[in-house]
Amino acid sequence: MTWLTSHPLSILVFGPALLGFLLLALPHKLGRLSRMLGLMGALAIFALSLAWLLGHRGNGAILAERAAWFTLVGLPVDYALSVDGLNLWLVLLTTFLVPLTMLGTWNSLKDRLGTFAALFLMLETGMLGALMAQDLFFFYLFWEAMLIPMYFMIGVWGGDERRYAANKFFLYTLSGSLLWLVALLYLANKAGGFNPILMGQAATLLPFDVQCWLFIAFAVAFAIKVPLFPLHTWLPDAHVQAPTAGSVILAGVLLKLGGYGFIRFAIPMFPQAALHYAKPLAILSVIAIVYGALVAMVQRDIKKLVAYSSVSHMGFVMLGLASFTVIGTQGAMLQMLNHGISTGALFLLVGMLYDRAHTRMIADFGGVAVKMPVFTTFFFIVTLSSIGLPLTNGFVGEFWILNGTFLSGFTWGRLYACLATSGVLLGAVYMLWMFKRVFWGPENKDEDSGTHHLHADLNAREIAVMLPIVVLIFWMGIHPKTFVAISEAPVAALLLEIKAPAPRTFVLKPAVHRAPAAPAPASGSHGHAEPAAHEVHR
Amino acid sequence: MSGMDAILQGGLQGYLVVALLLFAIGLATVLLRRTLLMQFMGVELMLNAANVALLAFARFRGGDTQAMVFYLFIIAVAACEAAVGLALVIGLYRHRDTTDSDRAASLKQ
Amino acid sequence: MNLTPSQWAALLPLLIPTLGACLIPLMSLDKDQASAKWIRGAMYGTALLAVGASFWYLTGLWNTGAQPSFFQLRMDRLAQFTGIFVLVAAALTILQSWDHFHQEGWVKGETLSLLLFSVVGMMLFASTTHFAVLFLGLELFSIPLYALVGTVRARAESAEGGMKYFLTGAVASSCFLMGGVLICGLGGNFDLAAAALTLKVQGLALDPLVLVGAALLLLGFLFKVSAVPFHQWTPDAYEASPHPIAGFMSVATKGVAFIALLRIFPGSLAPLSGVGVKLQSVVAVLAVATLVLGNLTALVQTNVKRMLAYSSISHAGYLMLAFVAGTPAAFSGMLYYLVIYLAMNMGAFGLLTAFGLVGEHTTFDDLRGLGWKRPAMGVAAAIFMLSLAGIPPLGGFFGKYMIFRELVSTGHVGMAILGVLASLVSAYYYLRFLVALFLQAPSAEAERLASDRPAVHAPYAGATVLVAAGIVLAGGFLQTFLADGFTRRALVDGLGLIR
Amino acid sequence: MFITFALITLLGALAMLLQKNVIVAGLCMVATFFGVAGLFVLLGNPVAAALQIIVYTGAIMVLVLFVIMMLNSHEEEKAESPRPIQRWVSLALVAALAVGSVKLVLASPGVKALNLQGAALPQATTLQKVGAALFADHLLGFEVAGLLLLAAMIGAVALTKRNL
Amino acid sequence: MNKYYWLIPILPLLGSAFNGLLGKRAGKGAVTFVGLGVVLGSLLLAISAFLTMKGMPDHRLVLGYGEWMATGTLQVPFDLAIDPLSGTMMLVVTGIGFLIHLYSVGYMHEDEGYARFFCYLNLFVFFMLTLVLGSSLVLMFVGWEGVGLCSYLLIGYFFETDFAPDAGLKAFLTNRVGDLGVAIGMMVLFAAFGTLTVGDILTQAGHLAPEVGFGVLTFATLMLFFGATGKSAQLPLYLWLPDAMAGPTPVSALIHAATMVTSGIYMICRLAPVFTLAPITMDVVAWVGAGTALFAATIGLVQRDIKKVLAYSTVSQLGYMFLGLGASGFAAGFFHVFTHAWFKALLFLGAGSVIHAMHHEQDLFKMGGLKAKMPATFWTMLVATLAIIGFPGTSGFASKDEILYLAYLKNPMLWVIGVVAACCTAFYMLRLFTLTFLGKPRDHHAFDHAHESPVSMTLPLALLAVGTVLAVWLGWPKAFGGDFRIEAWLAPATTFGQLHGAHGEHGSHALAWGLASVSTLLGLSSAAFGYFSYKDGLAVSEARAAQFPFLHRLLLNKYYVDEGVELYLLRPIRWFGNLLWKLFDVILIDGVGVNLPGALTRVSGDFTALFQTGRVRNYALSMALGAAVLLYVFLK
Repeated sequence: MTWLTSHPLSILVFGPALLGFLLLALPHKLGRLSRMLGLMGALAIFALSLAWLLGHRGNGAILAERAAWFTLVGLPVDYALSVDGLNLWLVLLTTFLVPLTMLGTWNSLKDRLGTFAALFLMLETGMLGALMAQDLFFFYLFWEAMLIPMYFMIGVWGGDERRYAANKFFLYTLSGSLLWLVALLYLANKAGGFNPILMGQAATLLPFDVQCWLFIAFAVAFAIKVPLFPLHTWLPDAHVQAPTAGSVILAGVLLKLGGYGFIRFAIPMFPQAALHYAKPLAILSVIAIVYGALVAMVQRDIKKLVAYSSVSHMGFVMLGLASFTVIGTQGAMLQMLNHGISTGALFLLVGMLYDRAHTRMIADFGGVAVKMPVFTTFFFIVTLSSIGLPLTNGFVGEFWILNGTFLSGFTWGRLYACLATSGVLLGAVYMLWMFKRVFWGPENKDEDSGTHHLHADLNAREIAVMLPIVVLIFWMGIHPKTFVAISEAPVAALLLEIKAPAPRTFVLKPAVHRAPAAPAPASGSHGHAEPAAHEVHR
Repeated sequence: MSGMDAILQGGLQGYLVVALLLFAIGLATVLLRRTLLMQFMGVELMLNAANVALLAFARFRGGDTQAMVFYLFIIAVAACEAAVGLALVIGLYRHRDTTDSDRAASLKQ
Repeated sequence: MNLTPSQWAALLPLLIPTLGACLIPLMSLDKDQASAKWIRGAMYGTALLAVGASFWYLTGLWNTGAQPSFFQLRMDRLAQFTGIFVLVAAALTILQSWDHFHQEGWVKGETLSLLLFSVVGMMLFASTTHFAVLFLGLELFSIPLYALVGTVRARAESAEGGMKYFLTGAVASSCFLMGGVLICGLGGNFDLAAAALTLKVQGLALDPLVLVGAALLLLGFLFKVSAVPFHQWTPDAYEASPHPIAGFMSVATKGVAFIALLRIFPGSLAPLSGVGVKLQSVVAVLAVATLVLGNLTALVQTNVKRMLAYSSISHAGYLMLAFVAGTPAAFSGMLYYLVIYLAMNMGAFGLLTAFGLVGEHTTFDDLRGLGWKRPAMGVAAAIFMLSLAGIPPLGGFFGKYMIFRELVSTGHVGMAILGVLASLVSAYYYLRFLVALFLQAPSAEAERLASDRPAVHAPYAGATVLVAAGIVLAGGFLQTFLADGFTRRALVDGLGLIR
Repeated sequence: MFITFALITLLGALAMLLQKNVIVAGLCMVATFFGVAGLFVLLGNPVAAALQIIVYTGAIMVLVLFVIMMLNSHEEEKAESPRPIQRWVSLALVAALAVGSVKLVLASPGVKALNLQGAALPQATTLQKVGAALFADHLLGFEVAGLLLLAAMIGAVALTKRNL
Repeated sequence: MNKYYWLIPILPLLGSAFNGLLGKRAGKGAVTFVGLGVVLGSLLLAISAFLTMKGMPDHRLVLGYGEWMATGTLQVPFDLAIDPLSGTMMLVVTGIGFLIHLYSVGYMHEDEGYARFFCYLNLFVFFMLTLVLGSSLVLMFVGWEGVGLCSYLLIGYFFETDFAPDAGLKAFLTNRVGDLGVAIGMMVLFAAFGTLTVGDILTQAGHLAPEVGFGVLTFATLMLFFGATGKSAQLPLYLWLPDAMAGPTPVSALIHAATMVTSGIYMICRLAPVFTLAPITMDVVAWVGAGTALFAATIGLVQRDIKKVLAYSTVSQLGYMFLGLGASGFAAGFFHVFTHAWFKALLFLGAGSVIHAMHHEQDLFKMGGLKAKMPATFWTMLVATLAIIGFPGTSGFASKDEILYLAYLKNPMLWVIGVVAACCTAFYMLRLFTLTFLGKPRDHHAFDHAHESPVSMTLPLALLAVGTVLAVWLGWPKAFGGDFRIEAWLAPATTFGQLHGAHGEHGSHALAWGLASVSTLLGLSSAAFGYFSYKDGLAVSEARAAQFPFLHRLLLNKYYVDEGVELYLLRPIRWFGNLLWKLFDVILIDGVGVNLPGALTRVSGDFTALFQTGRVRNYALSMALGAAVLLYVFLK
């Protein structure tokens, strides 16, 4: 018992997988029971993560576990897990999305429910482990282990092209990470282990071009996951073919691991190379933003449209990271959460629509708003979040990223920020155009149309799934501090440590009297619901 | 004694050359003939070549009894190979009614 | 002649299976084996008992740390490791063949006897540096295997495969013999280690005939590990043979050949430093060829057994990379890889038996949907295939990891990259196995056939599959125990390569 | 003498290689074995020569011929398959091997030294010594050889026994 | 009272939430009560806040409600700033907003989506107030985007029709194009001044400007102005506004005439000191404004849809406002916003009243003679029409004249354009008025059923008419003996401690009199021309159209701009998107980059499989070749 209480992170990480194996052992007939048990387990993990992770506030790591694990061919591997400012909210996002998705797709699948729940839980272990691991070998294990459940989720429960999509997903991701493994081994040999700090130190002693190659190997592995243009083509296939739950988790968490990998490993370990390659990264990000949006615009399948919108949105994340400013990086951190919530919700909603209409073609719809007003409302709110309307979460992240990029110490930052702004416009174009065609207009009376098959609006369960998402959308949009305050210090420290160029302002010499911004009211928590009005006399 | 002389006069070189040529001819039989039994005889020839080399070395080391023992073993091995090999040939013949190895080529790709 | 206890200790592990091998044919004399159940039971029991006793004895020996010898037989830790390795493979094979031969409709005691002879030969082969004994060992394990491959008399392909294996194998043996004779003849000693030392002392290390001898010797080993271009017998022989035998061959032959190669080349012939250098370069070339060709060809197979055969070829490529790195840690990794490989491949071939695929019905289409019908087997299959593909945290990944690590640390980064690319390709065809098992529904035709056929009962094969899956999983989570406690010690104490 | 026996050996082998008729080829092979036996005599090893004739000619070749007869497979090989690349590459390889072997043997310092020192050594291979060695130093090998024969026998039986 | 001022924007938000979530169940009565109540509450609080602000020594009231998005050096608080400018705007929004809410009760009474309508309308008020009151540019941007959203929702209110969704989408997206400018402008300003709070920017603009560089400021202001062209429907982004008439008429009155579309002007006024520092931008603003005024007015000449005429009129009037701003007449521009809010809202509501009476008939050519049937509407519309054509003494006269005067001072050419546009305005307004109320009815069926609107609709008309008349009090030009008090009144906000040249020094009262006489005369004669052209029906105008067929067609089709945009902008973009998808994603990346290597691997697999011939001789040969390799390497 004491072991259990002293190893909370281990429980969070491995608990789901253990439960998953148990579910796998349950007989086939008990699928419904397994599904219920899976949901309970996921909820329990969510509750535990909230209790353990939010309970601890302070600087540095919130919780950490580190022990020597094993030494293989002379390279020690640590069993190191920790939750700190950089990953806290991603961890919570994961534990939050898993039960939510389970509930949201409760009746989407018809067969092999138990297996699906088991795989889902194993996937959760993979994701949580990858998020928490503080040893690169350990990280690598989780990183690859995630592929397996996802592969089956796409391959078994997916659409018509599922085999192609699953294989593509698997091999695409594997190709990046295998080359990364070689780089990892190379560096581990120099450092004598997989401790990221030691490896980073060892890396700085290497010649610059070697550092660059190593960084590229890291970056490619992570960029595939993000996915950054031009390594994104697995994503539309995987998303479209995956069952709803798979798409949600793919968009909600898996993609984040790419961005997280950059901020956690690639950038701190190879600062010089990272700064050296900031420009290509930013260029690719901008291309991803615009390209993803333009391609999303012409899609005929709603899910594919959302998938390409992911490319565009994750491009913002990468742009923020490439800016190497606190604002941009914080924006990227928030944008990862935003994207997890909004795009995850979009996939959930598309899944709900698909469950009813059995089609996802935009042309098959029209006038859905008449038949499903509640659904339309939710979809619209999530759409707003996705297009970054102020007071929703999407706005804050994108605004920070753009401002951070504009301020970036690199000469190109301003241009790229301006170019990336067009992504915001194009986001509205494809989302609202799709919204118009699907939900508005005269009702599609065609016998074969999707609208024709819509009979029931959202039920209580589905509404219960969407409500927390809506709450989060506004919470993150109105009070983003909850979600990014904790990462501010680590991000700032990181940028200081890697000697990121100072932000460039237009002021040639610093102003003597920089007017202080309006100070926040003294009272601790403040939303607009609790006004602490004061008059500022100027 | 020059090299060529040594060969012609039955020096160690001579025996080794004979052994290696025998080996080559055995290999050529396996490569060029299609009849399984011929190929099989080629293998026997290759084993024999090794025998020649083995005993030639033994002679020039002053009659090495160990080599002689090894020679016995090799003969035993040759006999075993003959037994199993011929059994396989017979087995194949029963199915395919041929001993042409090129015509027993259904396993491929 | 009186044997000392130490000599007995060295001999017993071989003697016990030999006794079993001699007893079993006696039981099957002149009896209608298919109907007399108790005879069958007795034969399989005897075989298992022999293997088990030998295994039990060897593990005991391992635990005492003693390294006895009997004449040219040196039962050191590496030999003990080999023995344990081969015996486990044999035990799994015996269990699987019970079910398999039932499915095929016949049982022969000779099969078991031949298998046991082969086991003895393998143990011998990997436990000596004396060339005469080495050669005898090679033949003792090869000749029964030739017979075993051709043993399915109902199938023309079986005889064909056996014939091909025999003919190519005999050529390789002859080359091996010729090579050994040249080295021993010039070195004046039939113990390869002593011969190499003599040659070095006499300054003959770079004598062209010695080099020719070494090359031919190497050819013999490379044939057994089915390295390109000595690999072509492999798919044909595997397809021809019964599933358990194919599994046994893929695992034990390769493993023993690698261990013997390790013992002879970096071990006994170490004084011939020139040979070592040449070995590294030639193995590098052939490893690349093996990886490329094995993986590419495996990609286009429709028959699962042939796919597994080419996959085993490609795995030979990975194992050969250990010789390219040439460091003790790499060899330790190679042994570790072999252990996992044993489990993976015995498991994979065992699956075919467990799924009840008989005769030629071993294409991917025959596998469709079976994973859902037999969930435990399906999970095991996933474990094997993903491990074969080198996906962490399964055992196969750690094997590759150890070898790649040494490659990188010895500066062969290019080789390591090639290796990972090869495993990327391999992932595709391993996934195909899983695609068939889980992602494809059986065709209507197959469903109809399946309903006609009696239900598959393969309890023993199933058990072996689960055991193998357990080992693969353990390889992923107990690698310290396996790698440091087992393979490394085999190397340290047996070969003295790590000090 | 050496040249004679060497020529018998090699020419017999060549004849076997080139002979279309399998039975004739088998008989050529017998000639080769006799040549080899002669060489063994020249090497001062009559025991080996005797064994060569008894075992190879007497047992193995008879067995082969027996099988040839049994299978009626004395038909001649038909014309070479349409893709002659096998033949030409093989011939080139074998030729290279033949030429190379002569060159290598001549180039080998070890062989040269052995030839010089060995020609003077006395012959001492006797059956008695062989027997002693067989049961003293090579007990293991001897037993393994026995096992090998047993295994081969069982294997042959398993492959051919009719009522299985 | 101070501590309740946060309710000014929040009350409508709460109302919106109530109407949206519960409105349908609560019934129309509750919806009406809540929907109107919250806006009335806002109005009362706004008045109180306005008075409080007036009481402050520097006429500035900043209310802080904590941090919104703060990271790094970026601080964005939830602060509301009330100063004369925003205070006035706040009153306009809540005041006219309330009237239009009231009007909607009657107008929308039979609509099924009554609750939804009030939900959107309340939400609009919330966002508009946020836009007006937000102390920082970001908060203003919240409102900026938010009103765009509401406008989108309200234009697409009849979502089950074909055209409304398209119009809504067009409005939102065109606005978003402009928003890019605002976003970029904000980024530049933040990089320049390190803050986005308007007050701080203005304080620093003066002394930091030289360090920041005028080029930067020009760029920033140009970008902001680009945003303003989107929101305020100026060239080139005016396209959405005429289409926006697809929404219910009260929406057109509130959003697309009185409030939202003026937010561009409002923003420039807020940042007037910064804009003043960028003379190039000011020129651009003036010329774009003048151009739009003329351009839209010409289109308005021939439109048949009563709301379309008013829409183009709005675009044109907005152009006037920008012309005023560009001529450094921030007060004049804003004064026109103020007056325009009254009379244009009145015009729209009057038009709505007519449409309501005519059973949703919007074609001018089918109306006529309604004066008898709808006296209240007739008289109020008359007031508004006089105001918009600049009849001397009306509020429209006052504000337009001030703008034209300033335009003349800036560049006489601008004045000429302005006057021509004013003449067009006079013409088409009289055309509209005559065709609607005078003459004989042209559609007797509709005419017979026409009736005066209910009190809930006519009351707002009356109040607006009163407002239209009284608005003149705020800014009777100095030249005509007034004091143009709005200028002094707004000075704290528009100058913010900066000095910019007072225009009065350059001109003289004589000049002002002269210009005003000319323009008024021309305007009135155009109006007369309009009246006489249509008083006897359509014959005259048809004859004229036949005389200038090309010109008529050009104007009727709005210069073919929509078609051009579709053909030369939207279609190429879609085509480009398709190209990217098919060429890059499908062919290049997936095809060449991913599937081709895969296929090549397979093909090479097929190739290597060829070596497995099945013939054992070939196997042996391959071994022999391998042996050759081994020997070669070993002997090398």
